[in-house]
Amino acid sequence: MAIAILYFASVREAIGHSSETVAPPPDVVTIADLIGWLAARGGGYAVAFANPGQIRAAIGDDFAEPGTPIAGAREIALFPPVTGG
Amino acid sequence: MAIAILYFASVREAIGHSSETVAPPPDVVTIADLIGWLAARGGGYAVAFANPGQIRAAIGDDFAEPGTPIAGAREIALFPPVTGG
Amino acid sequence: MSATLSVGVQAADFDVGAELAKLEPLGGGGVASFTGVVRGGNGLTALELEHHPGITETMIRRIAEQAAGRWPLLGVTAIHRHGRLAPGDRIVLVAAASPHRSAALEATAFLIDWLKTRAPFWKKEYFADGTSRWVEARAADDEAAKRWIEQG
Amino acid sequence: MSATLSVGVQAADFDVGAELAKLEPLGGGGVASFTGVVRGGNGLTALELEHHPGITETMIRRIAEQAAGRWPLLGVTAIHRHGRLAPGDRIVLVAAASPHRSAALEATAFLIDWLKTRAPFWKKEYFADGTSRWVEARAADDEAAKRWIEQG
Repeated sequence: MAIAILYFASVREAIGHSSETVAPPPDVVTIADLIGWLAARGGGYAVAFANPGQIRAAIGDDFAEPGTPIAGAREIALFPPVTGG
Repeated sequence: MAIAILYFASVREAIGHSSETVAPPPDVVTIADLIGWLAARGGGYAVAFANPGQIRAAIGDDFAEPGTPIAGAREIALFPPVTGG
Repeated sequence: MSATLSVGVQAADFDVGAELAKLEPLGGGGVASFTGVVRGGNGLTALELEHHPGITETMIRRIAEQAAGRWPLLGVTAIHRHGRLAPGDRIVLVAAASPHRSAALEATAFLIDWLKTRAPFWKKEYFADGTSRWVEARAADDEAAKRWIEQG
Repeated sequence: MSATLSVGVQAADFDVGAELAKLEPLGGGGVASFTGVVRGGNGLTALELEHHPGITETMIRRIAEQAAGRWPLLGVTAIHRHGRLAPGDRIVLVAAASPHRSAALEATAFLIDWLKTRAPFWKKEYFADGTSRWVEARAADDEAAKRWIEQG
């Protein structure tokens, strides 16, 4: 399952790029699982996702909760809380 | 005592002109006296001032009450209640 | 906070973008505005506004100063047209610049309420059937303006 | 009442006068607006706004629709810039046309409160001393936006 992941703001800066395509294993079921799986890569990923409670997500154009399943998602965005314009 | 009188809106229309110079007699002391004195001219004046309670006045750039003395006034405006912009 | 006041009563139209652009660089971060347009309907073909050259502008300036004293404003603009206007014509512009968006918006609401209900203008409506009538003061609008006085 | 919506998230500046002029002929009689300008101070040299191309515009459109459902509006405009902006640059424009001036002003207040506090943007501040920092969500602004939700 190939998913496009978009990173924004401080998450993007810590990871060092704004998007990539990943293929998580079958035991990565939810947004929270995905964040944990990415954090386990270490380096910038570990920094970006050091505090998973402060990470927000969207699947496509809709906001998603940590428990939201990612099955079927083609694009997932991960980012810090929005700050308004 | 020569006073310039300005008429506005329906008062101006009833009287037929927008300004004139008048010299009221000494017993015309207040704005209310002035309105009564003008109304007594009859014709358009009587129509314009048929309901003196609905006439507002200003001496120079300041609003005046019916009881305000007109002594020393150089310009007096008489008009219906303002309606906003 | 010292506010730059710009007040005008004029026959000519005004340039909304240009007027707001004068308030934007005052450092406030926000500019609120309200533009009034002559509304048609009921066969209205024209609106004629009469004003007292001395009083009308003086009073508008006084209310703009009052707004600048009540809210932390950096600039206030109030322009009102007089003369004959057609439906669709701009008739009034109020704008306020402030570091606080609520202050800018509330001051704009205060000024437009006062201008629409208390400003020294007399309005005559002309209709397609050839009739015309002087507009009378409206009690409902008086209430809107009174709200602000009671809060003061 | 059916409202014409105009929503944009763009790098380019916008023309306030031209945008408001599109709302004036909708027959409402009044157009309220709020223009946000990047504020300087504390050595700020630039503000960088990041957005999610899909989500940000979709969310703004959804809130504009919400405003059009809550107030009797004939038109709503909401334009927000992204990218790198300097103090003094325009950053956001909200405007609403309505037959009721209070509706136009309240809808404008609602939209700007939401845009300033809830809209999906991330802001980074750059300072004259070479430092920079990501802005964090502000609780006070959250409260301003919440007022509207509680009233809803």
